[in-house]
Amino acid sequence: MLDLNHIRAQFPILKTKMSGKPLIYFDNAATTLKPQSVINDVTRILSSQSVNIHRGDYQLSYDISNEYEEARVSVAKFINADVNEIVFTSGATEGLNAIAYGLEHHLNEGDVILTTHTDHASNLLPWIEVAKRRKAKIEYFKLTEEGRIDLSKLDQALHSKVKFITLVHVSNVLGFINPVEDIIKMAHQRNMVVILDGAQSVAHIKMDVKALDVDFLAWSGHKMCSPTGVGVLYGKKEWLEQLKSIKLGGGSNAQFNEQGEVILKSVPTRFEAGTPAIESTIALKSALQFLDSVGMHHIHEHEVILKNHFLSKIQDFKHITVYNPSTDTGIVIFNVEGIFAQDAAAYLSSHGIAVRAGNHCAKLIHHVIGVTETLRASFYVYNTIDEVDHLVEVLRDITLEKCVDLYI
Amino acid sequence: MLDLNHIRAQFPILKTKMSGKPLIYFDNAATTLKPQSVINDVTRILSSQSVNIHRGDYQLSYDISNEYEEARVSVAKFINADVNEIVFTSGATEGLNAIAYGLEHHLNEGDVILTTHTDHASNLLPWIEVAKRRKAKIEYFKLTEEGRIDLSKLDQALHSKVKFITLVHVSNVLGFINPVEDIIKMAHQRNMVVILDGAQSVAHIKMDVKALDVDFLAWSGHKMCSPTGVGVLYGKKEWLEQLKSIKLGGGSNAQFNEQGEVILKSVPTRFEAGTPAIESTIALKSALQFLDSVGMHHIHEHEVILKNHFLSKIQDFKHITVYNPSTDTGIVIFNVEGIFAQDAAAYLSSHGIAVRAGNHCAKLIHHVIGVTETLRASFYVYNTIDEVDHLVEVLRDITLEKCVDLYI
Amino acid sequence: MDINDPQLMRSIIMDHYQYPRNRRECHDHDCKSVHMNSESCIDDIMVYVKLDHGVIKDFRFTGQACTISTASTSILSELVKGKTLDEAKHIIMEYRKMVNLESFDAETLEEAIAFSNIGKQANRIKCALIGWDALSQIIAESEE
Amino acid sequence: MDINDPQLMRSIIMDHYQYPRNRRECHDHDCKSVHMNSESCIDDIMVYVKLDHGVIKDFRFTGQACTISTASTSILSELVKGKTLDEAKHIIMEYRKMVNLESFDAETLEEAIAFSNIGKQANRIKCALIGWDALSQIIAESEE
Ligand SMILES: Cc1ncc(COP(=O)(O)O)c(C=O)c1O
Ligand SMILES: Cc1ncc(COP(=O)(O)O)c(C=O)c1O
Repeated sequence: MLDLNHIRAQFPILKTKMSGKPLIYFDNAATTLKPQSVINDVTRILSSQSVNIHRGDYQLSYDISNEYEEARVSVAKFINADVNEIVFTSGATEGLNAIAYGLEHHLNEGDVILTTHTDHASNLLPWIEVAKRRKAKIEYFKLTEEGRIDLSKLDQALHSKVKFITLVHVSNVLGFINPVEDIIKMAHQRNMVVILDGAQSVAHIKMDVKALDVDFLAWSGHKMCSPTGVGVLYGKKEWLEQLKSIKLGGGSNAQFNEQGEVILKSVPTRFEAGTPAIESTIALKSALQFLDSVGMHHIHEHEVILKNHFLSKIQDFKHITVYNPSTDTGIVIFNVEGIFAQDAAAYLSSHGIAVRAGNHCAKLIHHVIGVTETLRASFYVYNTIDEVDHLVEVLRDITLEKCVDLYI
Repeated sequence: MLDLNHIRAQFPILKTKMSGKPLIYFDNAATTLKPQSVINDVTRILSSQSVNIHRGDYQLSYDISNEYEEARVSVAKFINADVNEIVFTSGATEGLNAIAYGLEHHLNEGDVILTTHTDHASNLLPWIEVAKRRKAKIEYFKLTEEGRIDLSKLDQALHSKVKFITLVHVSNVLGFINPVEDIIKMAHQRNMVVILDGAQSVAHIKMDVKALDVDFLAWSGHKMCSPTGVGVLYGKKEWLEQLKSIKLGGGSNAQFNEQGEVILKSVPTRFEAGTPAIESTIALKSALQFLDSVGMHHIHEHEVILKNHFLSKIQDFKHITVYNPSTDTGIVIFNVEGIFAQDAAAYLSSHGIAVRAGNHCAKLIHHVIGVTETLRASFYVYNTIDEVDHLVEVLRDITLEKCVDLYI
Repeated sequence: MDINDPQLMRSIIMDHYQYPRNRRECHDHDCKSVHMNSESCIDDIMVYVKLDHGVIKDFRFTGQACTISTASTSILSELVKGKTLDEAKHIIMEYRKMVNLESFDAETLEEAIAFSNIGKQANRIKCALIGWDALSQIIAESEE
Repeated sequence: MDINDPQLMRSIIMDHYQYPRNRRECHDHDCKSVHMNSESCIDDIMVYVKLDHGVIKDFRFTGQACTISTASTSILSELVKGKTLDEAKHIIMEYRKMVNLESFDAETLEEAIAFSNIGKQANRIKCALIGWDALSQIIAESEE
């Protein structure tokens, strides 16, 4: 069991209130809270080391450049990659766009990109765009009734026209862990490239890119206890070198001349044009230290305990429909009968509870669950059974009248 | 005159030391220091409001979304734009790339993009790339001997093939303020679009996009007292609507379906896919308040006073060559005879003085000044005459022996 | 109607949410439509308005929306059907005053007074305005 | 040579910086070249090496570089010309030890001992290694 007091003490926001009630934060799939060590990094840098990186012209700049590179080393270790396979981005969305646009030149007419209906707009839209431009096609994995990738149809799905497979590792709506080991193995036998959207996985389950043998992986720091503005794009060295850099500028080039001849720097520097989010990137290292101090295995276990507790407590509630009862992670989506998701969320907010309402940016998800708008509670390492119980109690008594009463 | 004690008291880093000496920070063109109000914003948000924006599902999220939009209002006021003409980016480099790639579809074979040899890689490289792809051509303004745009050649430069004019407003190497009013006026008479790289101007001289009538303007927050990770892309409404959004994902689309039909949200939301740098963006508002509290006019005046003082003090130093003696701003580039720029910078660092050495990412600049590597001192609002005097004293006595002695 | 009777106000909102009036599409060629979705609200509604010689002949809407959006749009539909543009603009103006917690003419707003306290819940104001903004937009465009 | 004589050490570095040895291009077809530029250093140098039957026949370099890079590469050029690859590798190894502030064989390094304290200036270590890294790379490639 986790030492939750010790963990919670590290998150100052957990001492605050919302609507006058102690904050119960269950919107972890949107973003996670930040531990004091991460906050301290940012404050320290802004207060006493706020200089630019990438040059050792003076001591402060040298020191902060070093810290920036140390963050890269930490990230590499965290996912078992080589340090020059780690590109810092502004977030998962930038990383996923960089992959799609950066691989665009490999696409020919008729090529197929395989993805899922549960994927996030940040992974689907860039591919829809490049597919249009290259006259390539998007296809979707066949799903089982509950929304899992149908492994029995894998052989069919990975037909000879498929070039890239891009999919969410853990769905931010259904909470399912996709069977990426099987997919990657079969894909590589057929010379296909596999890209994972790790926005909901890297902070929740142990990730080993070498063992997984995945070609690309992108995620956001803010969903793993870091500040906003930073993300990571991992690519196997040989694939990063095949990726066209789509953001060009200061720091990315070794040389260029009037004739338009440009020599880019080597990987990964080539992809990091311009001044990055220095404080946020450096703070990522402290975030990883926090996660390591708890242990990724324990984090996942804890989420599952909370989720199971929640599901068992509400299973008799006739007015609640859960759309992903077999979720593998701390993500649960549900609705209250007769109450629009946002109204229910607002009611929970009045009790200090933060959950998300909407389509969660996975706009094809209605193909799977039949509805577009749901409530999402997503649990993380600092959440407690007591907090879940509180949610259960509020849900037990929720009525449309009570929701409407907030406004009259 | 500025109340420098009051100003300096707001920047905690000015109380620190480098190499055991009080820090004298003259690398302001690389990035500026951060006032306490900005640091406080970031710390506050990370400590008690670190939730995601763009949804009012619960109170905290609603509040932080509002603060984010208030930052947009502040920026709009600061440059006299409409609020829906302000797009938040991760920095000048992303903004400038977004413009070049976003306008790419307007380029036809033979079209000309006009720019300068003094422009920054972050503005030149994206245009070099899209020009290649569209078989368009890059041309360069004719410069006077000292490196200013030659107004007498303007008529010739803006010939009928020119479609886009993209240039640095204030050169980060030469410190010249380009005559953008004249260029914009003439360009608009000829139906050309003008894009300004405002990285070195918006934090230094009063900017009024309506008066200037500029079509696009991009810059970085970190060069105007904000944290890193945030920048601004301004575009006239009608031109923003012509800009193709190149980063797609969550938040940027209103709707999309399996057939690949995508409806993007309206401007500027369409350009802000994914979770942005929330803390940094909100802190931008406090940075603007700080700048307003001093007054942009006074800031520019102060920089010019420091620069003039510096130039007059070193004018008799035979061992110092200044490459931009008529600089309009606080940016001065120079070399010490017989000492490579980086060695001189390291020596200054050992005296607590931060200056930059190198080509400053303006890699075509040697066409103008004849050398590739220089030292750059760039002054800002919190710098003092005393600090400049200290730099002068250290430069008076610098020798190659002393530089080498640091290492033996 | 007694604005101080919370039970009455609540029942108006619930009734219009559960049984929204005029919720159906309109594809007549003389039906102007506008698609509204707000950043701070997951609402996504279409508003259809048929104008004829300065009179609102029909007002319909469709889409997924919260209680506040649905009920306020439903009430609006009943309020403005058959009214002249000037009358509709007056109603909208009074409603906006109410939502901004200014003094307003309760008479004019009829059942819409159920939202007289929505202004205290800043995060839902946009929901209470979504249909009304749509109508304002259509009226403005018709007058261009 | 007395490693504790700062004047001597300084004069070695200055001499090699001001009058670098073997600073010229080599475009012979049997001259391998490698372009080095480091993130933390504005140095930008080309190193040219001619190998013949396991012996370094020639070592040249060109480019813009700081005192440390220029002098250390110039000293290297003199040290390794005419040496076998094994001898060169030994010299490089000892130099790396020195730069990492480990104990090393001063005899082997000759004038290169002028950089015996560079390891204390972490921000310039890369400069002191730039030419040496280039040679290591060329040797490694030749042995593949
Ligand atoms: C003139 C100019 N343009 C663009 C940039 C790029 O800014 P950033 O690194 O913040 O993206 C800089 C900063 O070095 C600059 O000085
Ligand atoms: C599965 C998934 N992919 C991508 C993203 C986009 O992440 P970001 O908004 O940090 O760019 C998210 C976050 O909502 C997500 O859940």
